[in-house]
Amino acid sequence: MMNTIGNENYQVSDIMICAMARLIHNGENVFHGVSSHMPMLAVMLAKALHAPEAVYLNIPGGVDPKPKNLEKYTSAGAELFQQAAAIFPLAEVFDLSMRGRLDVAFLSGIQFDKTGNVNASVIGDYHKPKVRMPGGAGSAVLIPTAKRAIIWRTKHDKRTFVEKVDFVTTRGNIDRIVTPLCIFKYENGELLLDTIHPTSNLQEVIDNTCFEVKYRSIEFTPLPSKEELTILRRIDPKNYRNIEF
Amino acid sequence: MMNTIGNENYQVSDIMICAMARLIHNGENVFHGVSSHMPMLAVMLAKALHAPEAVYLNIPGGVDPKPKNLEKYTSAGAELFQQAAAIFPLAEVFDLSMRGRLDVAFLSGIQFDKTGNVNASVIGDYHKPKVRMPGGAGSAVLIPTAKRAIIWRTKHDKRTFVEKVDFVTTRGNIDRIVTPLCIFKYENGELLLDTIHPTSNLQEVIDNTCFEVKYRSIEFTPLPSKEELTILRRIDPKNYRNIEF
Amino acid sequence: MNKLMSLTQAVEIIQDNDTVGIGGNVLHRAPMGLVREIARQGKKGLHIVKTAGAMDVDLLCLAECVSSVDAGFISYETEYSLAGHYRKAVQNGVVKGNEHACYTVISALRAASAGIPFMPVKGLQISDLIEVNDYFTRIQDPFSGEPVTVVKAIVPDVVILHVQEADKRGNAKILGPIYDDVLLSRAAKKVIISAETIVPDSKFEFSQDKADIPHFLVNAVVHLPKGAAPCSCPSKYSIDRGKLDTFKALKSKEELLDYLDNFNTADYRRY
Amino acid sequence: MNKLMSLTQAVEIIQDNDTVGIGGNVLHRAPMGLVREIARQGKKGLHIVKTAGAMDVDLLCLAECVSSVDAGFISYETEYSLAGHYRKAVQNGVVKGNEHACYTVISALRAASAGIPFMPVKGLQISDLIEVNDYFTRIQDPFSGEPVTVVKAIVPDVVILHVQEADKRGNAKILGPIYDDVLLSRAAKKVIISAETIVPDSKFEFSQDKADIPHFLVNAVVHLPKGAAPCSCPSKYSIDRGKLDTFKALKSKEELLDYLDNFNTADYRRY
Repeated sequence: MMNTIGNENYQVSDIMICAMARLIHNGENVFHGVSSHMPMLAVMLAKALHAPEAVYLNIPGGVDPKPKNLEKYTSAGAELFQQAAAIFPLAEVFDLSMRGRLDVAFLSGIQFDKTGNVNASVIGDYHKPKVRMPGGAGSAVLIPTAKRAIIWRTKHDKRTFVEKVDFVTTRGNIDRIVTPLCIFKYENGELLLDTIHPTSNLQEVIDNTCFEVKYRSIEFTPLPSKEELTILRRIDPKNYRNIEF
Repeated sequence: MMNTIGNENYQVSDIMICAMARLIHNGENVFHGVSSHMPMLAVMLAKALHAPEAVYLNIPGGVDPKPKNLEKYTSAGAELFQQAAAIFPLAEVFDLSMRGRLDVAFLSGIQFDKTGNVNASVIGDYHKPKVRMPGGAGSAVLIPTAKRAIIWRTKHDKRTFVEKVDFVTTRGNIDRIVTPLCIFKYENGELLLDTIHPTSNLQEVIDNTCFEVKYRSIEFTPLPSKEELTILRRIDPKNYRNIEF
Repeated sequence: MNKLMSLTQAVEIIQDNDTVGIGGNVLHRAPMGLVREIARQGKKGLHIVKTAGAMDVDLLCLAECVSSVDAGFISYETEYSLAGHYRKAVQNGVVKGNEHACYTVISALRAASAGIPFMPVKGLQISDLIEVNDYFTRIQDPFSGEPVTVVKAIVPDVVILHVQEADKRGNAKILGPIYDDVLLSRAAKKVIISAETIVPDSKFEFSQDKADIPHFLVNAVVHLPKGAAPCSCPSKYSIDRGKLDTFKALKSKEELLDYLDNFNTADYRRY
Repeated sequence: MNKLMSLTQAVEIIQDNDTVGIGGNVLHRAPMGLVREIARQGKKGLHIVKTAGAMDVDLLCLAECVSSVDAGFISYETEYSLAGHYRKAVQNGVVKGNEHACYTVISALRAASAGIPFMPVKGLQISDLIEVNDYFTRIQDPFSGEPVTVVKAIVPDVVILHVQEADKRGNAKILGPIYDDVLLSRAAKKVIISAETIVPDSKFEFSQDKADIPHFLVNAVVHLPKGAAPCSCPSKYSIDRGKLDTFKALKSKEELLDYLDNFNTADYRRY
């Protein structure tokens, strides 16, 4: 998906990743897991720009790695060990979150409802699943314990944003849900529309969401800046950020 | 304490350490803690003789270390890291015992009674101790979980071998209690006299033990062999094995 | 003690219906040579444990070796998409997919490692997972009276790991990410190691860099260069895309057995 | 972030009545410079936590900084005999000696590290320790119905550690035995590190030998050569017998304060 706005070409993945990067504050402890190229790039982008002292945690356990080349097939490989100063592997990242000291966890899920329930487990009956999903990985324990869980999901449709999830894997400290159409925020027990991507519009969000789309005001997600795009393209020259699309 | 028997001079510590070494079988996982020069030497002696594949575990965590020089002031120092092939520190040794895979733990205590209760904690009232002892270190959790707990104690008197301990720190898998006078074994819920050191005699054991000294037959602890003594003196040229006497 | 043995002998340690923990993470340092041999020997009813598995679990499901899988995540990562054989096996009711958070697998293994029957887990608070799975339950913290979720210990009968370096006694060293391999080695009753290189016994002793897994936990060592392929082995090789693609296209157990034959030369070479 | 600061500033992080975990083991790599500064600053009511302590705890007791000690063992080893000041303080009722098995301290710290309120302990089965201490109790394993002893979590407010190498951000490397230092760093709310050497930030990044303690857990770094003396610091120095003997002969807090003056030059040198 390539969108031309003004003189610049934007992929939706660019917009999503820049939005995710901006949610990372300087000095925060930030984690992502497997199958997470977009968060991986968001963390690297944030560290290259406004959050150089964000602490980058990951599954292999390299703290603040400086990977020479990313791999298309993984966000949990030895690249995330390169030039790390210290080792802090997955089990310890979980512990850190359990004791309330993980600031940001990037997670996904398959269904979300208006009240912030997350289904990362199963469609249909748990014991006789219609569709066996990969499993929620860390979601069930990180969404309640990370100070801010940032969810990203590359599908925004009525099967994803539902009235009521099939299964409550977890609920908790959702900060934002970033989709190809918009960003939801979680406030006072419900999901609110935070910003709409300039590549979408309110009607499209409504048409693709089962629950009533509530908002305080209509705001648009800021477009990636020139600087953001330049750095993002340098970090991800092979456009791995787009593999989920 | 030096005893001449035949043409050889024996320290009681020699007799005790050789007896402790012989309790270690080839291939067993063996641990000792702090303030444990005698067990440290017993493990090294056993490995040099009949139990080369005994696995030597200790507080610093060097597996099968080959220390160049022992230190007088410690049995928990970096010497026990030298030339170790793998690292398996105290916390993991405890875990190993908890899951039933530590064969031998050398431990001490301050009071023992006939039924195998061990007091490693306190003389008098726990909350208002008359004498505050160092603490039982690992005893409370290792005596019940190690396959065989070998106790050594360099005092054999009526304050140590009592009718009833002041405080039950623990009870469990006592194999032997090695003292300067004799060796007790634990069988069917009671302490029995196993062997008397040739440097002592039954009456001395009885005179220094509060509880009734029971035995199946009168046996004597074998004296250290020439080979044992030679190796022990080479391992411990400075006679640290005698510092508790 | 020399524990070097052939791949065949090593895998014979595994019994039908054993609980088997698998080292590595997704496509990284999975012990694929050992996994292939499990498939060839036709083990049955295995209970697989892994925080995040991919081709290893997928292959064992296609080979019909598996009875249940306790895991937080079973899938290839984005590019290679879902673990189709695993998925099908679960959906057909052949394999029981016991869903964990990855951390509850870690907690269950930590409990095993400490010889305790369960482990409290802070993060599992509001979740249907607690109700639908018999390995989670809520108890009361005896000190505060507050509820706390606990996970039941998982004690693997055997754990299979692939490492870069091991000596013949079983001391083993992992280069790069360790994932949950060290924990697995502590939780298991038996450990089988395959290694890219067999190093001299003296190597770890004279190095600052000691073995991560001590020999006395290890029951078998197999010298198996390329033992993680077609998965990656950090500092040695990346994934083998051709062999991965071929595997993903397999449709049946019979096709799998043919596929496995391609690895016979590598898996059974004697050193 | 540069966390280098003076010994004085670093120890000011510690508040009266804090729970303070101490690194090292008996006379090895105890953070004696930090301990001395705690005594000089006259902290009060500290709750000390350590598996096996010696001079560190003994000194803090003589300095009247301590309210309670949770430990498995507080004593010098055989040659140096008992910790007389600690012993006297407990016997006089000034300090509460909370007896643990060393492992129950480890278990309590593991619970803190995992954010859980307690930890089951396999080994503590028949023991009066369970009845006389409010931090132990028995509960029922919800899966088997069997009784299991649990220990309450201990969350240190501050942990003090001495290491051989740290960078100014707080990445820290321990050479030789690690004892429980890494666990302490994970269990604590704040970590204060003193280091023999401050290494360049790039050192760990370009080494295979990464830091054991990552910077984001660390609040203060003090450059303090000889920071473990008169205790030992592996690969740097052994114990200082003269200074140990002098300490053991001290009779009062006043004598201790004079004794501490002997270390002022070393402890307050600026680099």
